[in-house]
Amino acid sequence: AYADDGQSNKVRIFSAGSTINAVTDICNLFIEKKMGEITPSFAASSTLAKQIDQGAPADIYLSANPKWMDFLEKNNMLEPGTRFDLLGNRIVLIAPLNSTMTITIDKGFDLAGVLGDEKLAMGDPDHVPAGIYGKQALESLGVWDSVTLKVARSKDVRAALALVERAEAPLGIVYSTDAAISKKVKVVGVFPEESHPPIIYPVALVAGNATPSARSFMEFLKGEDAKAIFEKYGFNVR
Amino acid sequence: MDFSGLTPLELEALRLSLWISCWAVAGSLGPGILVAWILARKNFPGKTIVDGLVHLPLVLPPVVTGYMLLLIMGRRGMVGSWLYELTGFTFAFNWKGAALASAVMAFPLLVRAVRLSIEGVDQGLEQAARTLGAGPVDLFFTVTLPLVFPGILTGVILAFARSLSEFGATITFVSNIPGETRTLPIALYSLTQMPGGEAGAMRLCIISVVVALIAITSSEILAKRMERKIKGER
Amino acid sequence: MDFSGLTPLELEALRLSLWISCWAVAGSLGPGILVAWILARKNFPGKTIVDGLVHLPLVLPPVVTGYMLLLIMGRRGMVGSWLYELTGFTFAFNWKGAALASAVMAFPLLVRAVRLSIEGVDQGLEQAARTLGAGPVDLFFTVTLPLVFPGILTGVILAFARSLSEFGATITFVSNIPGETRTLPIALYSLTQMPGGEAGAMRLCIISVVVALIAITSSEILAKRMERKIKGER
Amino acid sequence: MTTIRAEKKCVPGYDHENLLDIKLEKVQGNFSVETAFISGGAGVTALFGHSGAGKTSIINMIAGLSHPDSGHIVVNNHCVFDAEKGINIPPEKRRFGYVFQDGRLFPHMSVHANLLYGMKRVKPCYRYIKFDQVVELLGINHLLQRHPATLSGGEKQRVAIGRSLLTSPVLMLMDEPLASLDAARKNEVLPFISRLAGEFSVPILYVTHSIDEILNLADTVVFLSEGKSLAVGGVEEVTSRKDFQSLACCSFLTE
Amino acid sequence: MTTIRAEKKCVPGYDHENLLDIKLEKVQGNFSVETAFISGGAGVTALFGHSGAGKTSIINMIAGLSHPDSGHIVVNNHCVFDAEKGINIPPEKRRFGYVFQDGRLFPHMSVHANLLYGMKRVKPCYRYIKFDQVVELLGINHLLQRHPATLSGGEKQRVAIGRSLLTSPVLMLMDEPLASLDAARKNEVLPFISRLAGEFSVPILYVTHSIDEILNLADTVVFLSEGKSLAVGGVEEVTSRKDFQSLACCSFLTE
Ligand SMILES: Nc1ncnc2c1ncn2[C@@H]1O[C@H](COP(=O)(O)OP(=O)(O)OP(=O)(O)O)[C@@H](O)[C@H]1O
Ligand SMILES: Nc1ncnc2c1ncn2[C@@H]1O[C@H](COP(=O)(O)OP(=O)(O)OP(=O)(O)O)[C@@H](O)[C@H]1O
Ligand SMILES: [Mg+2]
Ligand SMILES: [Mg+2]
Repeated sequence: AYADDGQSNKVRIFSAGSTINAVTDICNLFIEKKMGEITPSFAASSTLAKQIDQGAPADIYLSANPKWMDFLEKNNMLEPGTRFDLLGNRIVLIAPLNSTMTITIDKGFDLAGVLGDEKLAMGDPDHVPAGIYGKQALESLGVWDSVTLKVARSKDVRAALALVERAEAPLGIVYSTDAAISKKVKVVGVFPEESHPPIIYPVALVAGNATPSARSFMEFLKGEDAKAIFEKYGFNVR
Repeated sequence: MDFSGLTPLELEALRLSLWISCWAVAGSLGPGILVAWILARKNFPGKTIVDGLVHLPLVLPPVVTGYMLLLIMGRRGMVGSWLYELTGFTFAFNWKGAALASAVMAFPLLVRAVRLSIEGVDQGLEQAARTLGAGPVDLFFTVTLPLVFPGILTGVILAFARSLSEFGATITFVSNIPGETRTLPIALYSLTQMPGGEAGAMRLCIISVVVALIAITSSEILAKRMERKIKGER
Repeated sequence: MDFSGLTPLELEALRLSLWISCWAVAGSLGPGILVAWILARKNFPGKTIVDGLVHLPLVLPPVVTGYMLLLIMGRRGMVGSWLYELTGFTFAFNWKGAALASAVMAFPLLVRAVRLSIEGVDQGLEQAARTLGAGPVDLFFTVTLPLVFPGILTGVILAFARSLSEFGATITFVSNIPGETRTLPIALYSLTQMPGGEAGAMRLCIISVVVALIAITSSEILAKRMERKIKGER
Repeated sequence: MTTIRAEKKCVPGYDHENLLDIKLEKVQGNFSVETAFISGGAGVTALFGHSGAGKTSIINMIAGLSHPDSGHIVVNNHCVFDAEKGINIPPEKRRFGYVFQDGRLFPHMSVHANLLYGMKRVKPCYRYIKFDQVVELLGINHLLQRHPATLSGGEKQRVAIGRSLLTSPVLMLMDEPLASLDAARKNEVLPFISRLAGEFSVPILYVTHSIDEILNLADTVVFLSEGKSLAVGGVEEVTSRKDFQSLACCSFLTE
Repeated sequence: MTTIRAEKKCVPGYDHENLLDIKLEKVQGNFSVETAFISGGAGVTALFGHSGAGKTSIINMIAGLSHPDSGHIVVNNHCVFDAEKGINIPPEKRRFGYVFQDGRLFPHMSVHANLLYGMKRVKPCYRYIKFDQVVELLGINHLLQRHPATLSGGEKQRVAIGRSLLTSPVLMLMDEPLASLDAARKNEVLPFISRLAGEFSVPILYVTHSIDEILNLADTVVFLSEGKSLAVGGVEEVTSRKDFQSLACCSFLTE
């Protein structure tokens, strides 16, 4: 019943979990416009990268993290010259909607004091991209050391968001894209862009799969229609 | 269940989940019973290693098991590449791979339940069968296996339920591919990654629970019926 | 095991994992046996619902179970907030929460194994105990429970192994907090998500496997010893 | 021969008229039990009937292991079951000793622990049977540390007899207790049972297929067929019946 | 009485001298079996001894269910076990019928399926016992559709006898097969067993505690004590021994 149709001219895009809304909409639009067939798969950037490395039938890889793109590039799994920094994002400090906390993000701000006994929810700074950026931002602001022990490290940004939505954690660090859509949290501060390396979502064609239909979807991703959708969900299109 | 209320996406995930779980259970049942019997009855050097291997998928985080499957059974994997060249068959990124991942994850549960039952079989009955002319294999199918039925049923239910919820190993091994490997838990994951996906996620949860309840209830009814048959009419 | 070769991080994760798994198993053993007995022996309206509830953590993806735990037992959760106000006790973001998540995930395995064993107990022996003056509770502890020992052992091993690998529910419920909830699987997961983390992940894998092997082997030895005692010296 | 020391000052709530008043009705599958018998005075009541006549079924009901659809069970003027009055004392409160047809030793306990199981659950002041005495009578001293799995058929049976005797019961139910014992052992156990009934006024309900045992042991005989009691009465009275003889006589053995 | 139709043209590999030549040694825990007996000619060999003497242990070894440490087992000049020559035919190939002391009916099969289990595994040309005949002899026709769990003790025993008879065995091993049958049924089954030995030259090894059964059935008696055979010989010879009588006699019953 479920044939392995990896050979058909359907384009497969492996895309980071945090892009799920936008990429799903773009794919639907692409299909609606009868420009081709496309199937998106969403999982953690790391999972997808490893799968592509093991020969997964992906044509396009959209990563939330340049590191995993580097990993594939190093293993010669990318079609040379197709890598492109597609999106940008921001990280923000959020709190539950009914929170009365006020806080200004600047050098050495008293995050630890505000947290008290409670936790700061963020993606695991060891591997979740949003967490890595968050840690870098806090470090450059000089407050990381005072809060390391108060960090609840989540499996992904969504889990961190859920902790703040549930008010289990009074503060959290997530992408502005996540904060924009959740109705249960508010943004209490945006981290200065210079406090962390630019947040970049690179995209590339997978080596050997640069079919015309894949290339045309690549172009579509860079086009105006896609841009509108990305921006609707809070991404910066670069 | 009222299928009419389900969206096409939900229906597809449900159908895939059932299809994959059934294959996972069906495929692991035979080997599971065999391994359970060997572990229950035989003593041989290296038994601990076999025992440990069987438990491995239970002990390691699913993501690790999935990654190992990718390394071994993927299209570039040690066994997978060889299998693909020889037969053109591959587990990579299709429903068969999802079934394999489910089967591997559920295997220890199946084996343990069946083994527990086999260890409880009265060997006096097996001796009786031998004096009645049944050889070891004959006896296994006509005496041991029927007596172990409750254990097999428990094993099947555990394995089926475990398959229904299998996520980590599956998504790591065969990714999240709509129509191929996007089972209920993986569709659920996709929804939880989407802000505002809660309602949809809830629906998928309920679907999973209903499916599991149906499976559990029918297994209970089956078990009752068998027991009544064995223990007399009333 | 040679502990000297482990890094402090590995040692900490190992210690936490063992601590949490032991608490999870110890805490769920009593309720697990009770529920298994009820499901094996009693018929009451709503039995299917209890049965289904017990299986729930097996049927739903672990992340969902973790999220439900958050909703119910978190500090702002339905039960959790109430518990916190009354006693100051909370499961949120500490090892107790991790133990709770492990216990919940392992519960169906424990219950099923014990139940299977209880269903196999010869009720003639229980009748004999009653004619000898033992009431239902007395009889349960002196006859049923010892006879069910193999099932309990299987249940404990399954639950312990499951706890050792518990990841999804734990990280969702209590996050990854070094020294509190960063167990072996959570540390392992972090490493697998880092480019170049393979070597460290491999080491943690091996540690988990060794721990599980030790647990399984000792349970086998214990089971053998009990069996020899019951079935005679040779 | 061992002696039985009397110590029964406080046997509970029963007055020792040794009356067995039994009336039972029960349908099991397509077999139905419908029996009633009264045996007054002390002594051994033998239950006799063909294989499948319902002897074990009746004993199970008296022990409280299965419940009659209607009827009553009165032992020593103490009612333990009455369907109409809604009386149903649970088996563990009845203090009836039961030697099962199929042994039922606890496999996870040593012989010693099996023997003590019931004894420990009886208040010391109610005990009138001594441990050493039973062990000697049954010749199971050398088995005390063993587990049941490796015992021989007869050894198991002896331990089962010992286990139920040691509860110092107020009624003994014995379902073919001596079937696999050798004659020498039987000759030691039978007088003991006889004296149990005589000296301690413990009524005994005894299932047997052996005409010899009936003739030598029984005071009353209940003759069962197909779940119904065909005859109840003294030994001579019942054993002289034609139908009894055709079932019990030994035409081949004595031909 | 039912008749046995002879149909044994092709009983395999045995020449019918009906010789039982048994020599066994085995240590089990702190009990050791050390026995040897030859019983020539057709007929019933009775194994007699106190409870725990080792009768069941011996029969298990002959059936192939446990292995002697040394010795040999020759039936009808066909060697099924020889420790020195390394011969050990598995139980399912020995074609010995075994009536166990403890029944061992298959609980998951109806009585009918239990009876057919062994029969189906014997080539039709080897069968000399007919299904209907056995069912009638044992009076179990009305039980055929039932499952063993609800059978009475004697009913189970009869089914077990039928099940092993229907394998049309070349040697019958019977461990107290009639212990819980009533005399009337015994009187039907005993002559059948007798004729099995006589007409079909099937040697029978028969464990019993009943002196009556020995006197009427046995051709040879093996008198066991503590695992050793104290005496082997004709019925009169063995039964006249002092030690035999002290074990088998019925002092209480005949006092
Ligand atoms: N659930 C049941 N359904 C049908 N028949 C039953 C059921 N339970 C018992 N019987 C029948 O009831 C009858 C009486 O059984 P019981 O065990 O009381 O006999 P018994 O007199 O003890 O016989 P024995 O001397 O052989 O032990 C038997 O024929 C048995 O088959
Ligand atoms: N594993 C063992 N360890 C110690 N003793 C054992 C073991 N197995 C059997 N025995 C002993 O061997 C003896 C012989 O047992 P067996 O069953 O052969 O006796 P039997 O002659 O059939 O007696 P019965 O007439 O009571 O059935 C018994 O005393 C038994 O306790
Ligand atoms: Mg009976
Ligand atoms: Mg024996």
